[in-house]
Amino acid sequence: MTFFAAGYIIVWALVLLYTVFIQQKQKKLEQELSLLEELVQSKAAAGQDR
Amino acid sequence: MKQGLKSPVFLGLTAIMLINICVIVFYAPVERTMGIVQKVFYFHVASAWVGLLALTVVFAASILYLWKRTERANDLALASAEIGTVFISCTLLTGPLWAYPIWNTWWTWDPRLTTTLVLWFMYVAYIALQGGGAAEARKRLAAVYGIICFVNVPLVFFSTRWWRSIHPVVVTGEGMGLTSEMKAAMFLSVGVFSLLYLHLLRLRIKSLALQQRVKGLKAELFS
Amino acid sequence: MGRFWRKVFVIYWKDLREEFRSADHLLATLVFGTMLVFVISFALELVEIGSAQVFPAVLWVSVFFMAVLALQRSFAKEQEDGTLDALLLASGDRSVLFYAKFLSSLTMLLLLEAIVVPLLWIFIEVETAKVTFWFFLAALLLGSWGLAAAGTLLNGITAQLPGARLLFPILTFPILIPLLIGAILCTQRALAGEVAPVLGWLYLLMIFDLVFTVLPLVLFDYVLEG
Amino acid sequence: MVKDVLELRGLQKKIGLKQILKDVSFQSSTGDLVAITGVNGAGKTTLFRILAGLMPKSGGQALWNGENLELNHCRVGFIAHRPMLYGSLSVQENLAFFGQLYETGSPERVQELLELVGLWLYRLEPASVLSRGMQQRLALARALVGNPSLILYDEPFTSLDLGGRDILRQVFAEYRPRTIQLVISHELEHFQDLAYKEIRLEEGRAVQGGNGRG
Repeated sequence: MTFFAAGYIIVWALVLLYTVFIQQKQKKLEQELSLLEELVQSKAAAGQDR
Repeated sequence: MKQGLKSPVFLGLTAIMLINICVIVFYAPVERTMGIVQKVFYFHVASAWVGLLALTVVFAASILYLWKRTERANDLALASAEIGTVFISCTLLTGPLWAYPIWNTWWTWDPRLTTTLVLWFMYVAYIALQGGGAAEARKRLAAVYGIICFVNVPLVFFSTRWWRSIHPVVVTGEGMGLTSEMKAAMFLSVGVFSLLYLHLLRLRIKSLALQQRVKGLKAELFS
Repeated sequence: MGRFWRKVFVIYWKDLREEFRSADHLLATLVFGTMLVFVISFALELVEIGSAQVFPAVLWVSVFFMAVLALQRSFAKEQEDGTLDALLLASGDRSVLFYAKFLSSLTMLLLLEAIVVPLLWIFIEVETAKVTFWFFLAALLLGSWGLAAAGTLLNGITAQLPGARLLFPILTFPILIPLLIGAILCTQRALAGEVAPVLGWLYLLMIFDLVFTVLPLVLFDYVLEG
Repeated sequence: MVKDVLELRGLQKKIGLKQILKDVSFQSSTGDLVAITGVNGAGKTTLFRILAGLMPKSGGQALWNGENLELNHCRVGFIAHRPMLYGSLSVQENLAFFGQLYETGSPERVQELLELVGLWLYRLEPASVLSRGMQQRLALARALVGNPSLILYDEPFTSLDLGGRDILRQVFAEYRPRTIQLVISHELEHFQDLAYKEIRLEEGRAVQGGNGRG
């Protein structure tokens, strides 16, 4: 029974780890994206001033 | 675009996975000689199947990349390789858990085990070659390697199987006599795992595409 | 076809000349191989299993590691000198380059083996009475062939990634597993003098060699494209 | 003598996410000497690598006498930033090797070329001991040994000494009737008293520049 449980836990754990990995990447990307958007806006604002 | 834990796709998938577990635990009969441990088998086989499926997808996507040179093809190959690694790892880890109580050994150089291990090494090498970088060359070279790996798998499998056939066979996984309920449970597992694979694939490709976009924006802004 | 092989030969000959002109790499590889053979047989002697039974395994592990060192340079060197482009332009065909490099790698490998294998033979006393020599040599040749072919193809891949030297063995070893099995089994039976049961393995080696000699014809254009 | 025609139509090249060449079009034929100019990173070297067949294009057409330009389609002499020579082989061996590969390198031809670039007396020295300027001269000989019909010079003047520059200008003139010559150079004064066309790469496009007199 323990082996059975362990087997299932391993599969779940690995899949979960992978989803967490994707999630982390996603989070980082979204942060970067919002930062870039700000940058674009500030650039556009600077362009209008001129 | 809803993502993460609240998306309907994720909830649906979770529900199916739970049903799958219920089926495995309650519906599939307990194997007479091996006992309850045999139920690891359903996950073991399903993840091995996904591992092979993923490699085939890597192969197809690699050819597609060399032919069309679209970022999507490369994203597909990379995502598939990553997920394949995850599932092959599952296979490799659940295998011993099943083998130990029954064969009294954690590892045997059975052809399927050996092939799976080699497969794992090839996946890892492939991902290392992709290197997470955006360099054009890496994608092209990884695609070539993906094709080489796929061509190599039958050679590995035949050679390991053949090697075992001239040595005394210590243990075999054959002839475990599946009842129809077991078969049904197994097919369900395989189906559910394939769905899980597709879902993860979609997520990862989206993420990779976003990564491309961020890189593109950066290139535009900082140039 | 004649032109193709003439060009292959011209590059092959240039490679050999270059390799012998500055023999330091060749020598270093040879010393490495010798040391490898020495260290492994000595380690086995220490735990008292220095019998002829381990000979095939030790032989091929040594050859594999030696091959990694010997093959690592075939394309990397052209890349360093920047001569790869000139070579491509002059030969006008990427596959020419593969076959030239494959042949020069194979030659180097066989030369190194000609020294290292007898050494190992002495270190691990092999009973020569029963040995089927032609089979032993056939296994050695076919094994080296496959190593050189697959190694050259994969070195073409890794040479284009500067700073990724370590990738070469990582990419190569999984691919070489069928070759390892076949070569070791053939060598083992050749030493025991009963080659009939493993004749099939010789064919498997041939198939492996064939696959990795023909596959580059399709794939090598993509490898050297950038 | 048949004239060869090189024609680019809307040539594009994307490396990673960067669109290096957006729409490069020009035409030139045997007898042309074309100076390619443009700021750093304008894609001049990339253009050359595509013309040499070393790198695939991403879009558009590059035609040699109406057919797609590939690695072995026309004989290309290429002088790149690096001399592309084998350090351990002698000057003569280097040239003879490439000559054999091109199947045009008779000993007389090798001697003739080495005399042209002024390296005949150095023929037994390994290429690695030569100075940068001399290596560049040898690279020039290497580019010519295949009897090219298209010669690509990537910044050929930079590492050459004065004598080398004179040789280069002599080569420009001598090979003119048989070849199309494209030269990347920042300093147009090197082309004084040569008839040439100028093509400027600007933001991934080819712009016709002024014509040199001659």
